Amino acid sequence: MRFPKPLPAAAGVLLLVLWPLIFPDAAHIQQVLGITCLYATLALAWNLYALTGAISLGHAAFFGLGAYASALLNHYYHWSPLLTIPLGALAAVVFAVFWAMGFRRLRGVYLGLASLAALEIPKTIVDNWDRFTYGSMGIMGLDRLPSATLGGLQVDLGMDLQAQYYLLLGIMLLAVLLNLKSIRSRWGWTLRAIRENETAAAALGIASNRERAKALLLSSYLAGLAGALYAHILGLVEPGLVFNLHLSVLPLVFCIFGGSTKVWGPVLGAFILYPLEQLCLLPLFPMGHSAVYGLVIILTIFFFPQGIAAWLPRAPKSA
Amino acid sequence: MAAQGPQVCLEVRQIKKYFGDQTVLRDVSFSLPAGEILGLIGPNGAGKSTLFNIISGWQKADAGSVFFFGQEITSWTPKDLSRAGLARTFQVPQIFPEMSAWENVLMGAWLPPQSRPSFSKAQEEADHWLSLVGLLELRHTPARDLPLAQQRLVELAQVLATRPRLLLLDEIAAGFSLGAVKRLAAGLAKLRDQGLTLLLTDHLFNLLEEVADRVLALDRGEIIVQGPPAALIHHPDVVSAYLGTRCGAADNGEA
Amino acid sequence: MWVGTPIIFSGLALGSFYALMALGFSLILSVARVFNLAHGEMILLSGYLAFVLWQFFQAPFFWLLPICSLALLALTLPLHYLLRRLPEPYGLNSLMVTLGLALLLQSLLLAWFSADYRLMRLDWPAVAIPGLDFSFLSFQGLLIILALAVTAGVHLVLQRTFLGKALRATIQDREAAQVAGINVNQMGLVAFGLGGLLIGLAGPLFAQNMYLYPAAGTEATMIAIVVTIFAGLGRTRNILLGGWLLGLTQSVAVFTMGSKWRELVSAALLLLLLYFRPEGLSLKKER
Amino acid sequence: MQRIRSRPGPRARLTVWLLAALLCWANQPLSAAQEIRLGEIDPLSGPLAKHGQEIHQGILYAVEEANARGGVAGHPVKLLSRDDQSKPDVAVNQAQDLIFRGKVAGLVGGYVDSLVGPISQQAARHRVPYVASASLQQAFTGNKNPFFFRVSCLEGIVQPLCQFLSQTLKTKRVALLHAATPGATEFSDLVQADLHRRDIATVLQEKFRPGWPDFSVFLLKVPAARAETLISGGFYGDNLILVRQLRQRPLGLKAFIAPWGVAYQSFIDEVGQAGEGLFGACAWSPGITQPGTEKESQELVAGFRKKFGKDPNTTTMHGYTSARALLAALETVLQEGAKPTGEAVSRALAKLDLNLPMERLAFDAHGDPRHYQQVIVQIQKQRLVVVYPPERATGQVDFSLAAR
Repeated sequence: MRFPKPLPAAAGVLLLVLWPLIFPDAAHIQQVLGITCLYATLALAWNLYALTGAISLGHAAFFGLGAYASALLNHYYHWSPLLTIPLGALAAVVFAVFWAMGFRRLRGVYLGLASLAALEIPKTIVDNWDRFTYGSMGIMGLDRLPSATLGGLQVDLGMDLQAQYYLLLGIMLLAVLLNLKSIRSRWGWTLRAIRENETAAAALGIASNRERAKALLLSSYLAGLAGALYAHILGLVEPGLVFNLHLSVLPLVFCIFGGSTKVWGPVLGAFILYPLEQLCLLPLFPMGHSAVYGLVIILTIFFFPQGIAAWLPRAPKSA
Repeated sequence: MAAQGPQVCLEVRQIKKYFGDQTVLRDVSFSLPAGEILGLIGPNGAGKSTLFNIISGWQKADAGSVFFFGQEITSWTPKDLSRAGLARTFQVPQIFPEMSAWENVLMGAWLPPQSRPSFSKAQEEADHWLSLVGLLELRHTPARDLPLAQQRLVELAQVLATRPRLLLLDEIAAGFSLGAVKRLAAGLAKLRDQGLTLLLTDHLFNLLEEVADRVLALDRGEIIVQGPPAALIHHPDVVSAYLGTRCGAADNGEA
Repeated sequence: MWVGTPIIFSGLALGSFYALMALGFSLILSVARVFNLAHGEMILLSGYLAFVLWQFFQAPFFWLLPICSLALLALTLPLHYLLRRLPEPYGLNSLMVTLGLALLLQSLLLAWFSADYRLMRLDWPAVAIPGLDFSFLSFQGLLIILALAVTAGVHLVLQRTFLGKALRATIQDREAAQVAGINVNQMGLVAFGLGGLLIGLAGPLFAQNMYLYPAAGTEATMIAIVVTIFAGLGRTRNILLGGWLLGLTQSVAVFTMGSKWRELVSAALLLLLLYFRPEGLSLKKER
Repeated sequence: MQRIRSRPGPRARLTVWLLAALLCWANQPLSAAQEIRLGEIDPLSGPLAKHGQEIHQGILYAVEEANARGGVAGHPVKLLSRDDQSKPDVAVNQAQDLIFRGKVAGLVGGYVDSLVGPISQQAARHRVPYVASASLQQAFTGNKNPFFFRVSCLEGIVQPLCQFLSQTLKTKRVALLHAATPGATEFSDLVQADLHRRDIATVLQEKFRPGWPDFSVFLLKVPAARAETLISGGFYGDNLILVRQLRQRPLGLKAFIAPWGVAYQSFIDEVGQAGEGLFGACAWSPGITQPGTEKESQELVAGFRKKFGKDPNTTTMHGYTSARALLAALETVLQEGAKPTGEAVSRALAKLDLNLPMERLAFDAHGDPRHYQQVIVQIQKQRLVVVYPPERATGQVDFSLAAR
């Protein structure tokens, strides 16, 4: 079994927690890293499902459904985002149930392609249900994250970028914890067994479809949560934005870049690629940034075929 | 309930299987008392693997039924059969390629939902079974890097770790050296003495000769002879079945 | 005129266009196991080449097809050598590399050709069918004929030549093919070569049927992916059938339900197909 | 477990350090100088890049023009351009970056409402004036944001379009096709409502996703619905295909009119003969300019052609106009000797009254342009001819050319 050295991970987390206190003025970096945490959460959600060997191209559907459900609850009932976000994410889980039933027999490339097609279903419905979802117009003016009182301390999650950053960081760390549990537990090894050889897993009495569905439901809830947060951070939803294929590809890129099946892989991927693009490439090369981004991806894959996380110190195996 | 005489572990009744218009199994019936080692021989295409797949739930029979300790298990899924204590190995070993040999065996000890052992207990079990198949020194080697014969042993240790009551071994000794076959036979005999029931196929005869209590000879989907291995090995029908299929001679086919 | 005639014809032409966009993608995916996300950008590259040849050298359209095919062949072969150097996990790594390549190509196209929309404006005479009150554009006819011809060509190569047998063996079972002495890497090279020709062919057609702009590649890649799911891997004939099915469904959906349901209807059709035939349109299920 | 390649070599380590160094370096604040900085956020890549780049060129031209004149009240102006990749989170990131690190005096640009929205909220939060170049939706300026201004609005398109349809074309039945984006959807709904008030029936209203290769089946439904006029709320590329397929089969239409895409010289060049007789809408075009700005307009075209090797168009002009507004407000503030704070510049923007080639620019209390009004043009002999409103018309509608 693997017992990772906790030191680098702990140091990394500490760094993420402490830096805003040391550089309190760097609001734009808090902004970018906050969104990075959000996308890392999405990537971690994707990774949970990928642990069963499934490469999904449909996670934008969960993201979008979470965003829209939360937005609609907020718009029609004026509930606080603190309530609508966790509730709205359940819409993604409902979709995941259909997914788990419909795609039971699909594996590999076919599953990926089917999930890609599945994205169209919520997208087109939301886009065309004008009376309820406002269709292509989207919904603007959603409530921002409210201020909350924590132990006598007033934190404005909507306006104070630092507070928002800590909220998103916290949610990301929860997702990391969930990934950690799902990799280094009996269940995690069950998922790994399914991923490596489904026949052998079944021969050991593992109900692969059920375990895969469990992972998918967890994954969809996290992805929905990320979508719902996104809607309220930006204050708007629009079908083309939250059901965007780019949101399906992003977690894939972060996970493979960082190293899938490793707890910190998706986080590393997100924390390298997104800030690199947002803080360096876009300001430096307003026109050619995507060329550089593409080159970075290509070169990294050639140098780190197992993802960046493979570079992290790894503890020797103990028996 | 106290069993009178040996309990029947596996009973196969009138199994039929067709692929298109081709009959693969016709009315195959036999029963396997608990604690016995039953061998199954037959030339390629005799239907051994199909029979195995039907018993272990990987294929559906077109007719007939299978009973496991008195319970009908005819259309159970492999996963349910495994939970009930019916384990098998495959001709092409089904293991977890990225895991080490030891981790593979650990999966067998740790994951099966019916037992839910503690992790430390499962580790002990994994050590035990891996040493039983003699691969303890290769414990850290990724399974995919092992030679095929050793992959079979890993798979054997893995399914043994699930603590089955009946174990189906599909050509487990293929590619083994004579010494390895003898060691394996000794190990299997010991397992039988501990109460495990075994059903083995063998394309050749070497393992069955060593260890089987009784052997069924299958040809073109039918049991043609059964008896102790020593009696079967030179039985004219068995010999002609093997030779006939091998040479593909038409006159043998008509006989 | 029966109202269905132009709908069916439009659907067939559209479907043929889809199939021509997808052939190269499908071949590379099924033989070389490369999920080529830069597929659309490569089609665009070929399309822009055709545009330049047309604009500055007044090259006739039928010359553009072979020229662009060969040009893209010259591009995909080095790509194969590059991708072959990738270590495991090969599928995911090649996916990422082609994604990077897509971004790179998109930037290059933006830099070379600006973000403007380009159209290859050629006059395609209308063809009237005598006896029927129906006419169509000769380019639509060309799409259908080309799709049939190219599909037949690829089909013949796969079915009737020794190379094709080896290719099919590689598609069906890579490892078994390797055991049987087929050089799987060489088959990958062949697939990339054939794929390059097909992608090159698709370029001028794309430029003519749609319009060129640097971000259009994503659309083309999506078309290729969707048609490939319809068809199932490694079945050339089914690519055409899948394309036609998709094109016809979309045309009928637009006519009966309205443009806004086009995507939903095709997605639903696709999912139903996958539900009942997880391997795609193919009639025989592989065991 | 020793796996091959599981540990990267020194080259890989180097890559990581380089990445880290790049990150650290990027976080250095930009050095502050005497110059005035303007921030621009536009879709410079991706599907919207054409119009994003055009707006960018317009803004760039305005800034360089100002610098050539000696800057704004003596201060050189520097333009910091950013690509928003058509994603709102990126737009917000870049707005933040421009405000905090770039220390910009104001923001311009913005092509799509879902991106202009988040940028305007950043502008309000950090008290930086923002003049949006191409924002349309109405919902947008509903709640008062004293830092937000825009040089265009949907009314300025819908009004002349509907008046033209009822007064000049005298059409009774229209078919409406529009792209599934917020701006185009709102356009379609507004046109439908406005035409309804004028007793014009919308007999077919459909939307589609941009990038659709085949409109021929939709076009079959147009004569079936007995529509006389087809209004396309699609974008440039969609109209290219639509127009080509329109020519294949006579539909018995009185006119085809599209607010976006048609009124560009490049469009005319691309579609060639197929474009003859089409109607479009534009705010400005070389030769079509706000009365009294003819000379300025000509100079602008000449200068622009010299710099970019092509003519400016209506989109370019939206960028140019927004940048001009911001520069003018900055100049007012600086000439008064005040510090160019967000509040001061916004107050100056609110009081602005400029006669620019594209429009007479003055903002109302919501930051909307008071006088933004597009003209209806028809393509005649490969040229854009203004046919509506009458006071700006440069030619007559050619009805025979329009009918198809």
